[in-house]
Amino acid sequence: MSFIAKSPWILHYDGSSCNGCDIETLACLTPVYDIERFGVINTGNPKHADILIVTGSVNHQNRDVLLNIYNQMPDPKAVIAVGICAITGGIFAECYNVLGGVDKVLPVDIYVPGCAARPEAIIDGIVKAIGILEMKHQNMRIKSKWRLRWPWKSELKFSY
Amino acid sequence: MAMEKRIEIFILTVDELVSRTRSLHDEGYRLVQICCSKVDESGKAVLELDYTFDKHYNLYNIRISIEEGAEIPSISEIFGSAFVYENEIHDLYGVSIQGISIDYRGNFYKTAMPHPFTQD
Amino acid sequence: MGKQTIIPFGPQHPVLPEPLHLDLVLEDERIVDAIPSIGYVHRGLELLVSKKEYAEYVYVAERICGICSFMHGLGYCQAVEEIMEIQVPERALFLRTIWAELSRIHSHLMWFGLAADAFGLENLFMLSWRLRESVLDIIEETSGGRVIFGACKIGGVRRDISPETLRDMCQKLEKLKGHMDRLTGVFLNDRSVGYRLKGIGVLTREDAQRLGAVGPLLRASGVDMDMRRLGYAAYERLSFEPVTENDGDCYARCAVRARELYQSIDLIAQAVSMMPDGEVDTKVLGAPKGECFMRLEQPRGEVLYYVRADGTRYIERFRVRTPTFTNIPSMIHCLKGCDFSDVPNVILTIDPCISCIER
Amino acid sequence: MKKFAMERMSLNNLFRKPSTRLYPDAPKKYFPNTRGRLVFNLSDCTFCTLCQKKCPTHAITVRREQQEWELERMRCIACGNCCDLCRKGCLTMKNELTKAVILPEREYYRREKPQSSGEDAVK
Repeated sequence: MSFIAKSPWILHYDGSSCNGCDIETLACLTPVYDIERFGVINTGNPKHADILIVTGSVNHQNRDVLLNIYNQMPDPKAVIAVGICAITGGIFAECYNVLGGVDKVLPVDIYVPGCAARPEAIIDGIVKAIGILEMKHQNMRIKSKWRLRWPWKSELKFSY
Repeated sequence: MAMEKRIEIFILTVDELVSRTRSLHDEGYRLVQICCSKVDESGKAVLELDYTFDKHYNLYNIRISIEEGAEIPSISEIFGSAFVYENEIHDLYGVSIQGISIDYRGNFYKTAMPHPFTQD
Repeated sequence: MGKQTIIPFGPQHPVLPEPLHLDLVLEDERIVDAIPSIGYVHRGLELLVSKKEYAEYVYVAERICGICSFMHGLGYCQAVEEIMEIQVPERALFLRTIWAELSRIHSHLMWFGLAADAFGLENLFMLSWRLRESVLDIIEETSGGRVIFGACKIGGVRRDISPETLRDMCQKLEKLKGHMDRLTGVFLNDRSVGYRLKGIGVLTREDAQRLGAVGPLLRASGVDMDMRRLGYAAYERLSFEPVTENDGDCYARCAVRARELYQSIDLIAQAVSMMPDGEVDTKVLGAPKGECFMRLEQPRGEVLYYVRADGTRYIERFRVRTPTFTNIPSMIHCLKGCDFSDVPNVILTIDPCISCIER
Repeated sequence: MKKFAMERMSLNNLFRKPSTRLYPDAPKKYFPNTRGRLVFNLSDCTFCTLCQKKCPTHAITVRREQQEWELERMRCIACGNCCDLCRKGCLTMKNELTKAVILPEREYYRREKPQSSGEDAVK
């Protein structure tokens, strides 16, 4: 992570969580943890967001909402699964209406464990996501350069 | 310890439900909740509906038992707040309730399977 | 009279951190009807009782909702103890009372922040959440978790609080009172807050009783009803009067919650001064058999638990009727006749907790 | 009625020191009671499988024949139920943070090589 990194904006979507990780994510934005130090602002609009924070597991009802939000976000984007429910379904994994973790629907970049995830862990996750965003951004730049020079090689994969 | 040591439940038939509810409403009772549960009675699945009322911190319970898929009358004309419970019971248990004041017709809860609480 | 439009509100909305969907029927800018649809958070927790043993289900019950987590654990434990006729040690009852009141303070401070955010004063949002952090520190120090307490178990509590910590806690809460004076002073006296709250979303006393409202929503309409009067845990030995206001508008609900903050601190001080010595848990043997209803007063109002057990290690039926669920009819009633720009305000003053509603 | 409540409060905040905890630079001190991270001590374990049975999320797997104890960290909700129940005291709740990860890993302990017990296997 460099000092001239862009300020990533986050979008928070609450899956079927118990509100625990939810209010901890909000607590990150308040003076005591103050994630705006890293240039992070909570936004309500998916088109403005770089990082999607999902708390809680995915169920049949909100799967489409989640996909909808994710597809609206511009590239490069990162997804953070906050809390045990968002990672594996946790204590609700056996419920009939729960599909499981977020990674069943979206490609998750960072897993933040904890029940409820502590704000320090969430800050850790967001800082890591900023690094990943930067790498994805560089990949995109290299890709577009290659595409100009060797259009037939445009499907070359760059992994981070 | 709390007051509600042993619970008293008055078992009624479906026909008596509306008249008893009306008399409770006139006495100044408040509807606390409607709860449905599925029990096995000698090998046959029966749905038990518990109507809980409260007056001066004392609970008054009514229980009716019905078979799966039976029809019962709504009490949302008497207690305006009953419609949320009745819609919930309709969606989760598949009980058809006649004459709910705000009827969602099965769109209140959206679940993966219809009537999940009746499945084993 | 303009033509009617339907505006969808949610599930992902900047004001609501939780997914609630409302179809608002508007005539020009005035709301004529609101149709809520829920199910975004529905997990089917009540069916989990058949998969977890009754002693382990406490951890599930605590996760019905992260904000009132201790209360849900407490209610479930009390219901099972009632069926099994377990005598909980005195000290455990007082500790439960202290944790219950701490969670009320943290929930109300959180509500103040969210409400301030809804009517556009982000400054106040930040300030109330800063105060809330100091309460969360007390909670973490005593119970071990920040929002999920994990302190309650069947037969007592899982950990004791040492006398020094209790004394410390009282001093910290006394200090917090000074900060809260300033915060609630802004909410109750500031002109711009008053413009957003006074006379908005009025719920009269009759309507509140007819629609089955509970908690601060009901008490703001002048009805004196508080389930703590039932005397569960140690409440029968503490003296308190339910807070009531008469106007029934958003401002009255705000005032009720502001005064309940002080009441909770007072109750904690009383409980600490009367705290007996002794054990904090009893051994639980066997399995529950029977059924019972248990009612508690959550930060959001009356909650009812129904437990039916058949003598095995798995409970047959567990039902929880949460306060927000029974406040939905009142919320719809309040929304009718409001301006569209007041919608977030009115929704937040009932203090909705969506994961409580849908379980 | 108090006048200028908001203005007075804003001025107060202008002159008080910030309440921000500079987290990554200044690590947070946790309370001794804090339930943070489940720690397993292999040396006393008898592989009685009690922790596996009583775990509400089925995060622990014990194989007595192979003398293996496995924790799926991404399922553990840090409730501390296993710590209360363990008769040998092998399970403790440490007051430290569970860090965010990019790849979820299983933690895997085996009796044969006690000196390098923390051998991790990527799921």
